[in-house]
Amino acid sequence: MTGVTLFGLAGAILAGCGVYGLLSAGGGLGRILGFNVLGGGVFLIFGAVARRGAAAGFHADPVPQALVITGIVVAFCATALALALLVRLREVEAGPAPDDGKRETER
Amino acid sequence: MSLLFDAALCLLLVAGALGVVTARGARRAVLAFIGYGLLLGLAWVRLDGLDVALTEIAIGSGISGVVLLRAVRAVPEAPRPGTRPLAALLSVGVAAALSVMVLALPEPAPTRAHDVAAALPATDLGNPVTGVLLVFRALDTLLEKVVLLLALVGVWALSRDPSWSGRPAPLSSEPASAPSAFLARVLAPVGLLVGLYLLWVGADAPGGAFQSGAVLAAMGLLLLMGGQIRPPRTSSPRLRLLLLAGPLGFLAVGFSGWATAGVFLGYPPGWEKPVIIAVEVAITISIAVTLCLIVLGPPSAEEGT
Amino acid sequence: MSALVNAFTLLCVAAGIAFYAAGTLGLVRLSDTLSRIHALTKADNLGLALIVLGLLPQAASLLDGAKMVAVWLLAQLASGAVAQVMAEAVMAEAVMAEAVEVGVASAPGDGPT
Amino acid sequence: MSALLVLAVTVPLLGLAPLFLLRPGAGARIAVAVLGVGCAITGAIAVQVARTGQALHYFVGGFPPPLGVALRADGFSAAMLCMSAMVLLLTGLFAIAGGGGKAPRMPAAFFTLLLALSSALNLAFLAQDLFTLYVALELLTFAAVPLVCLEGKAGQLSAALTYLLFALFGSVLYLLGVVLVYGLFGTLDLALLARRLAQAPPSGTFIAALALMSAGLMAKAALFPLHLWLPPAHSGAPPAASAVLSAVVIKAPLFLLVRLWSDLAPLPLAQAGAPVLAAFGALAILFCGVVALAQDRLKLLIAYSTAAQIGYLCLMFPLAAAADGQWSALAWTGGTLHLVSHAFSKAAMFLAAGLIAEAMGHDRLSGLAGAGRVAPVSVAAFGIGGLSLMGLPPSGGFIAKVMLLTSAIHQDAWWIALVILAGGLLAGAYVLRVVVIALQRPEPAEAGRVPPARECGARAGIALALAFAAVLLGFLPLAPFAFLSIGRPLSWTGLLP
Repeated sequence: MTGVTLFGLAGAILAGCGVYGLLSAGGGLGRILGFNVLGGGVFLIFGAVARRGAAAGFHADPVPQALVITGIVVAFCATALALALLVRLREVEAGPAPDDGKRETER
Repeated sequence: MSLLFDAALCLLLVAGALGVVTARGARRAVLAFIGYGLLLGLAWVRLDGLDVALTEIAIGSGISGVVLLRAVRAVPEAPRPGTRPLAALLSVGVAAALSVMVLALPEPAPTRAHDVAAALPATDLGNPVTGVLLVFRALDTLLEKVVLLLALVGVWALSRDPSWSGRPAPLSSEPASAPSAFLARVLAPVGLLVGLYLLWVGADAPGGAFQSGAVLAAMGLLLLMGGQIRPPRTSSPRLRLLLLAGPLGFLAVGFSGWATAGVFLGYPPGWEKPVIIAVEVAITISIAVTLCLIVLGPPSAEEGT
Repeated sequence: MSALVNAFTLLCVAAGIAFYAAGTLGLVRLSDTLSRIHALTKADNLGLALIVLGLLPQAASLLDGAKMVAVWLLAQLASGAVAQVMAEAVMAEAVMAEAVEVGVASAPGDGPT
Repeated sequence: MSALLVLAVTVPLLGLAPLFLLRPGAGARIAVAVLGVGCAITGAIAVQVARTGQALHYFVGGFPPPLGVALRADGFSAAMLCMSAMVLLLTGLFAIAGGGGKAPRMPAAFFTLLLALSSALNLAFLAQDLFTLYVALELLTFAAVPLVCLEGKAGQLSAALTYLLFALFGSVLYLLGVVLVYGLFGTLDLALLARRLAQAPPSGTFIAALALMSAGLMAKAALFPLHLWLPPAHSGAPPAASAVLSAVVIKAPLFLLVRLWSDLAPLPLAQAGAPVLAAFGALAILFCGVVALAQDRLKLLIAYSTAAQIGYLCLMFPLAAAADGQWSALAWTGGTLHLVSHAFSKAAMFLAAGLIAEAMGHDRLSGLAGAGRVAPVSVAAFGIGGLSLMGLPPSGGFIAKVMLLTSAIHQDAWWIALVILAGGLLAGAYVLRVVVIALQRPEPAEAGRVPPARECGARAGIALALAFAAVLLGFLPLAPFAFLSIGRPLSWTGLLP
């Protein structure tokens, strides 16, 4: 077994962990973290695919690596938006201030 | 020897992931996740993906970590229910099935490395990953800038009505503590230099717009935490120009490709590298500003304050 | 000569790792946050210094060596300042907790830890 | 190489600049003008496809696949492009006519998201690369989710969060499939992959990858077991947002589902997988139809109806994959026509429901008696749009369902025929329920409670126009098949009629 396969298998297991996090989370934050762990596993499998494709003087196939960079940024955007929604939802649920903007008091 | 190191790293990764999804309490889970991101970055180094490693550590672990920590403060910790046997069973099934598929991948592995190697010299770039991101698959990169911008619009749209065009809440207490102000004053210039270096070197070596943008965003956050700068008003035209510089600058270069190279997103022959670096500068600025503002969250101060 | 250099590297790096292990042990075993910060910063700074020192003779070029020293300096700066910031937060929280106890201030909904 | 394809994706993005830099009112007017230009571009694409009888294509940056990314418009894409561009333009006009609502962020944020939707949808209909399609789906999600919670109420925020989590789960599944496909073939271009797949029977890994991508798309399209996010999200959003979400946003993942199973999967695999998809579709039609009938809120009813109507497209899969000559071709045309006519009728119904709720002050069905007097044009738009859902003539929905039904009967797929009929009855029941209540005389005791609010003529007119568009589709001759099959691989539908 080579190191590359090892990372591929680790990616598979990380994806499994992420699925568990998604399914067993108690709240939104846990699900968001589970999604990120799952995403990390998927990207790692792609990394193993890229490393296996080393050729033409490159240590790895650059196409999957570029795709993963795009993927990481998209995953960050998703995380940030989901967290912002979660925080705002808690504020609206907890705050006595009406959310239709008639009378707002800032902390 | 290196196989041993890889195996240990993989075990740590799995332990980290398990730590994230089974942690008691949201804060612990987030801290475990930041560690998990750093380990993932190391794994990418071992997989010869230095560009990815930098991105993972800067964005996947670093800036994501800041956003997560800020969210943990605002969201009460939901109790994690005990172990779910069914979920665990399903997850083991997923991991096993994926493992089988990973082991069944074809040999020799298909690769695009030859195509990239053949086409890269024409672009005058030395870093194949930058070549793929900015030349061969530039459409993906361009639209991903729009995704980043949309995420910011989505975050801003969560503001309360009166604060729609106000400022995000400051990151620092008033006044900022002496050590964080010191750190901001000393580290920010160094970080700025590192960010610019990453951008410059990205054409030929690992680095590039994303990594540089993330480092610059981190420096911006440092300055905000140290109370050296104030969060900008979201309606400021200058700020909005900075946000648009990347996506629309890239788009403009894409359109000019019709005139100079006869094809959308083509680069003018002989001028590929300078134009590519100009595009990278524009998108780095937008990435840095957008990431910073996403971390700051929706505007909260009322207009006029 | 090279054997001597290698021995030096091995010794320094091993000592550095030992410091890291000690710092981590402190992080896990010590009870209050301030002592944890203390253990971690002290031990890690020394550990990193020893590892950098050990690796310096192995550097392929002067530039590589300079980069390693720069990494060490930056880590010193960051960990020192961050330790201060964290300690301040801990103190502020302790003051706040005391105030809550005697009923001066109301507890914040989301205080830092 | 047709530059129109690039323009369809990029021109909407140009409209972002005025929205960011000018006053919201001016930005919004420019945004609507840009949507109009988008309509013209997609129209030009359709004309060019019809005139040349061939698919248009474009290699971005001049790099053909597998290294670069290809855009391609065949008849099916062109039909979807035109449909979504028209719906987006009309909803944009509707939003402008309404003055943008109370919230200050409404004009600026709404039109930013609408333009991004336009770009994302066009990319989803045109891109030939599985990863570019992933980016398109993400762009779509990031534009659609904030639309749900523009008014910032707790219910909307929680619906938006659920939507986002479902969509993200779908993205990861889809991406996992893409990763496996790249690991197997080293390319992500649909045409190249189809060629490779035709050479050898698909491996287990490929089948798993296809299943993962399909499951991801199902989560994003809200197909039956994964539909839970749709009703709260689509019913809670502001009317103009609901209309685009229900009419066009979920169509992109459905379109890609068709692409994967018709263009990518080899025929035997498509035939094996189609009954599974159809079974989900049948359950969606029956289950969500019954739930829609039980709703007391008008917008929730329409949202459940969307979850049900998605099922019809899935019924198409086994009929079209049977390679049964003209009957398969008929099913294929019917399924596509259903996608298009549902978009128009559903947009009309959501806009009309918004206007009715505005005029009556609420959207509880039990209190809608007399709505027909207060908002006659809106109720008419709702009813005419509903014709298509029920499958009554004259309407696009009628023609589509007749095509599917005919194909099912000729292929002896009786269960599919029965589901189509039962779904029509359910739709008839819930649409007529609303219309009958709305046309009732308000009860004397409640007469004083009917507010004197007048419906906005311009906006009601737009809703009516969309409803009539759905009806007009019913008058199309049987020509659409010829157009829809331009540039399609012939493997799926066997012989052309």
